Amino acid sequence: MFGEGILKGLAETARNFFGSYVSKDRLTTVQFPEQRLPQIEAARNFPFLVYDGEDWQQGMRCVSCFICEKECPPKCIFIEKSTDKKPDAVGKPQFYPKVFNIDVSVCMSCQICVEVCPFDAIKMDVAFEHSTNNRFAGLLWDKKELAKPNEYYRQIHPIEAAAVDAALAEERAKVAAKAKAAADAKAAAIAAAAASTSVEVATEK
Amino acid sequence: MTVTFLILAALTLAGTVAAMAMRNLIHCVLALTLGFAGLAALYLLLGAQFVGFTQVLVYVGAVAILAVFVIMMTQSAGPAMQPIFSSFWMTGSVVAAAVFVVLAWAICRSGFASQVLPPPVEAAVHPIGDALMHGYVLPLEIMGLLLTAAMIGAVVLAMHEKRRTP
Amino acid sequence: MNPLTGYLLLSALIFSVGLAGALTRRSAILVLIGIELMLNAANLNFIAFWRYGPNPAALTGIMFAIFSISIAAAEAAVGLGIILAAYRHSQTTELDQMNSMKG
Amino acid sequence: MTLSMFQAIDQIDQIFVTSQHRLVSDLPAEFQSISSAILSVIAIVLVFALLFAITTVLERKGLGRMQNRYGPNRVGPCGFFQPLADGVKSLTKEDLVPRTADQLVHFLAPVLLVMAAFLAYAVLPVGRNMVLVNLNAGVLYFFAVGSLVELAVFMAGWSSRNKYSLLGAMRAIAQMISYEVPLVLASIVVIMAAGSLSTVSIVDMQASYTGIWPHWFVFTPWGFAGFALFMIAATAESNRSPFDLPEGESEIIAGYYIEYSGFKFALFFLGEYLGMFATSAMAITLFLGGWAAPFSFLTWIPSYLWFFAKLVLLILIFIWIRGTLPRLRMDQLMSFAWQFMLPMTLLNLFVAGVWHFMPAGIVRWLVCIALLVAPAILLSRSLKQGKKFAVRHYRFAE
Amino acid sequence: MSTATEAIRIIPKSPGANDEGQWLEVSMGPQHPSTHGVFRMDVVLDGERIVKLKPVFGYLHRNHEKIAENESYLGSMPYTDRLDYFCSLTNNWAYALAVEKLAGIQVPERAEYIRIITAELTRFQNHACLIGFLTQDMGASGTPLMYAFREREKILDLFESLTGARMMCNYMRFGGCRVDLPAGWIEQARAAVASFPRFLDEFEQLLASNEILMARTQGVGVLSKEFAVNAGVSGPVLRASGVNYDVRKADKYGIYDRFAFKIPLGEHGDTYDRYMVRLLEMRESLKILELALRDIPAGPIVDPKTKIRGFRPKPGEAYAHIEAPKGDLGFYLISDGSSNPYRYRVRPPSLVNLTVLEELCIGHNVADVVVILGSIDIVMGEVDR
Repeated sequence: MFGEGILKGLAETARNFFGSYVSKDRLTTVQFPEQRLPQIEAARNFPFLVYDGEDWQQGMRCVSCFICEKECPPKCIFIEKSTDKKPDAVGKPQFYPKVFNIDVSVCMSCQICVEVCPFDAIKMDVAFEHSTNNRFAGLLWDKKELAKPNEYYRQIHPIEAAAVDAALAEERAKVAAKAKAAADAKAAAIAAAAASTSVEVATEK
Repeated sequence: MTVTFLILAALTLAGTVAAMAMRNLIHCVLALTLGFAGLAALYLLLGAQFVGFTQVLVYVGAVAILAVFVIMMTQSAGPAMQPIFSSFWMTGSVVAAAVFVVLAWAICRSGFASQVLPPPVEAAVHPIGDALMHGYVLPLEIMGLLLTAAMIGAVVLAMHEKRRTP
Repeated sequence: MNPLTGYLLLSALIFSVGLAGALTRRSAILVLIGIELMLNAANLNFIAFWRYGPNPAALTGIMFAIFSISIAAAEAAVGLGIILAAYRHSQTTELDQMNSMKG
Repeated sequence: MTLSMFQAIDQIDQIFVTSQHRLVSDLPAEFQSISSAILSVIAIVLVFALLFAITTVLERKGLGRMQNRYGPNRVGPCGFFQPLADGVKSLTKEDLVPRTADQLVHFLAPVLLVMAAFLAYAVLPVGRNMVLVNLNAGVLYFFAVGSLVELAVFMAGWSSRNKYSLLGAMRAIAQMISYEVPLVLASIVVIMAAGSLSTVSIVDMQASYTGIWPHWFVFTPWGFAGFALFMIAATAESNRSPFDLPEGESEIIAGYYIEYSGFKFALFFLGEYLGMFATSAMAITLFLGGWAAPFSFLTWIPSYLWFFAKLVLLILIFIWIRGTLPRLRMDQLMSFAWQFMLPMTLLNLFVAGVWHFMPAGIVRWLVCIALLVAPAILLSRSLKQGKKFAVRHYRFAE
Repeated sequence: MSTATEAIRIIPKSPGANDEGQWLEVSMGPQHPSTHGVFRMDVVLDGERIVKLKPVFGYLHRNHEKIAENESYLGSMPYTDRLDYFCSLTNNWAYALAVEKLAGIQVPERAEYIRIITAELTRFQNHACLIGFLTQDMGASGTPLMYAFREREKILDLFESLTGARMMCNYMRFGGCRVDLPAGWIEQARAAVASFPRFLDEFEQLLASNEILMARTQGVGVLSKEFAVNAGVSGPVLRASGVNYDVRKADKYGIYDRFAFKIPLGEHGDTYDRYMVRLLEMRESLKILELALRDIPAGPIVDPKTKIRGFRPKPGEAYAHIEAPKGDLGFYLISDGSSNPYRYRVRPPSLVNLTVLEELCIGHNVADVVVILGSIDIVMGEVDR
């Protein structure tokens, strides 16, 4: 009676001791800098701004609509709107952020900015090694530090990015079609006008 | 009169004097252990291994620790705020000095100083055990009785008194 | 001066230091320690006389020292017990404040 | 086997002894004994400090594996240079001393602890003819030196001026004193059987064989019981789990060395481990035949290797127990010491006497085992009295 | 004077009485290693025995409720993760349930299943870790804790692949869940759940019959049935005292009525019962998980009518509570029709369970305090809010 439970416990630790040499199931530690865990589609850390194409300023999808700034629970986003307009991801002329700052020392990686963004402009990054000596300025990221290309987005969240790309392409096609239709209509109108003038000329003749 | 003896004697004396003169009781006890250890070393020097180790075991391991416990329990650790010597310290030190003078005088006047010394001996453990079990068996038994009585007495003295309900 | 005299003088010194402490200190614990020191001085004498005495093989000095150490241990235990009990009564271990016989 | 082979084996066995003699023999006669002693002391300090370093790695790796972790594996091959890194770290750390601490005593405590721990090795025979001093009261010396540890612990706890460290020191002293009694009583059995207090002659008595079987004291009923009791008491003496209350992290944080940092902390660590090695080595000397080989046909392996093999085995058992058991409570610890350990060790003395006076044979074995086992069961029952604990069964609601 | 001497002072036992020594006032925490966070206990000791114990908390107070009243309804969701940071998914669920009640939102069936699966996984890992911490407080040098963490890792991996975060999941949404299960998740979860019984067996082998553990926990910190009910204690602590109350059975929120599971009940109400009840609850959770993972239907995961932006429920009030791993976790909301709640209130189980701490500890030793505190299972994030 006395000592039986202790002996059982000793047997158990011995089993684990030897088991840790043979069974991968027991020794689950990942030796971090050399080994890394496989990438997970849903993983999230801090937000970043997506841009299309080569130039990060031209291709920025953000239109500075202030929704994320308003919805951010810890209020870590700061945006200033530009005065001029540039074409956005789908080709419509829009404002763009003159200043877009995220204080990642305040950000709690909740993903709500991503959920509320209607333009698919802000997404969650997976990089996590951000330690720095400067805890104030070093953790206040501006537009340039936040901007990452769409290719990167496709790399870290392939499934989600594919869906976003498809939606955007559809949108872009729609806009393009609309623009084309508008252009066609315009051209037609011009042509019609030209035709009518020529007709007029003709009739005048 | 070897160098070893002089060093050990100085150490022992320093320990005992410090034990009697320091303000903080804990320091006193720590100095006292130094004195006891010095005495044990002197016993070893005299060839009495068994007594030397018993001295360390009993005095350093038990008496000093016991004293420390009592000091902690009576909260008298820490530097004393009042004078550490009693009002009749003068008389006391004069008496002690007188005793020393008399003893020293007696030692120097006696014939020991000119005595021829016997060859050094070692007190092995075996003869001591034999002696304890044969010649000194009655004192040993009485000692056992005394220690038991002392233990019971100490326990009774230190035990919590019965709670007196008002 | 031969070794025996040295030991005896040292023992006399320790004895007087212990006596001085026991007589002059106010703390009961230190008085007890002083008495222990006096006992130790006696022990040193026993051992020295055994070593330099005429018949070291008889072990008498050693026996005396052993019994003396045992008595000292018993004395320390009881003495410290008494100090504890006295402390419970008068909340002090200073001897000149333990002047009331009323428990 | 030829005679020359025996000689070669003997030479390997005695290689350290002969080389020490050779080193010393060139010196003038009056320096020989002191320099050979210094050589031995240096050897002891180096070897056991190295063993300490190895043990820290082994313990961390062993605990790690028991807990399904890797343990240290970054410094050097398989992490075996980790103690080097730890040493550098503890040397370069700031040595903080509390402002109100008793500076001198605070400094002396770890020094005294390590000194006391090293002193104990003077009488431990680590191999044939390999002992620093062969005192004829060797075992008594060992326990006398061991009692210095209590003083060092008290000095550390008191001088830090921290109530947690004082509490830890008081717990440690109470525990050490309580377990010193069974520790000494358990070893007295061997002293009775060997008729000597000298560690060397105790080992010599065990270093002979009947057939291939050795004459270790652990292979008798009282020897085995004594060994088990000695090891339990040694666990408590060296503050190891499950008796690690003095430094119980979850209760009094780190006990008496809470206010120590840097190298002084490392010294405490060293002292604790050296104490553990010393008591384990004493258990080996008393019960496990010291440096003697376990079988007569294995005597060709050098004696010091056997000693360290046994020591490492005991250390591994300590680590294993630490990885498994939770800690006892103070009152349980004390009642275990006084209500189980003390009666059992006293009974063991009696059993050893019975063994001595009964004729050899199976009856002697049976009587002695019965005399030990029945009271052990009764005593362990009585430990639980008043507070019956048992595995419970639970009811379920739908 | 050093801080330690200031933290401890000696007080006379009762005025006038001077023959029985003193009481000692010791401050345990807020930096004590086994107070489970920044928690302080002012302990008055008679020797080693506890005479008085005053829990002091608020070191982690961060205005959770007031912040929520200034956030949108959705914006409070990530904050609920941080209440009891061990069980973010059950916190999410309780809050989502309250909002759904307030706004009258229906939850699709698949979402209900996902919620139950995640909640039971949360319960499992919380209990496993709690037992690890409890034995750690008893001085078991971390071995049971590491075994628990090994299994928790599997569950956290599941959470990460589902929600993107290991602990701060922020997964539930009003009317369902945020994202659907990724491909292969169910199989992964099934494999994990199938491996857990072996872990529980090992755990029982390691500790349940250990004499030292029994000696340390049986008869320590006894909470009587009546007192538990009067103090409003809930969760495993209440059930260990023998009271059959589990919100999953009493309220049948979600779709818990579809699952057959039993509620383990203790008899003595001591620390050992609290420990064992949790161990048995883990086995029951596994039963629910097996059924839910088998039966989960296909379909939408969120009510499509619920708006993400500009969510404004009609004026009214609602209270919803669930059986969180630590006990009865409730959210009370008042809406005035605007986009943020007018009043937001949490009923944290840890806080309510903590109120019985003094009664459990009085008469026991200092070493028992950490064990009793560990067995109550508090998370300071929830106590202080």
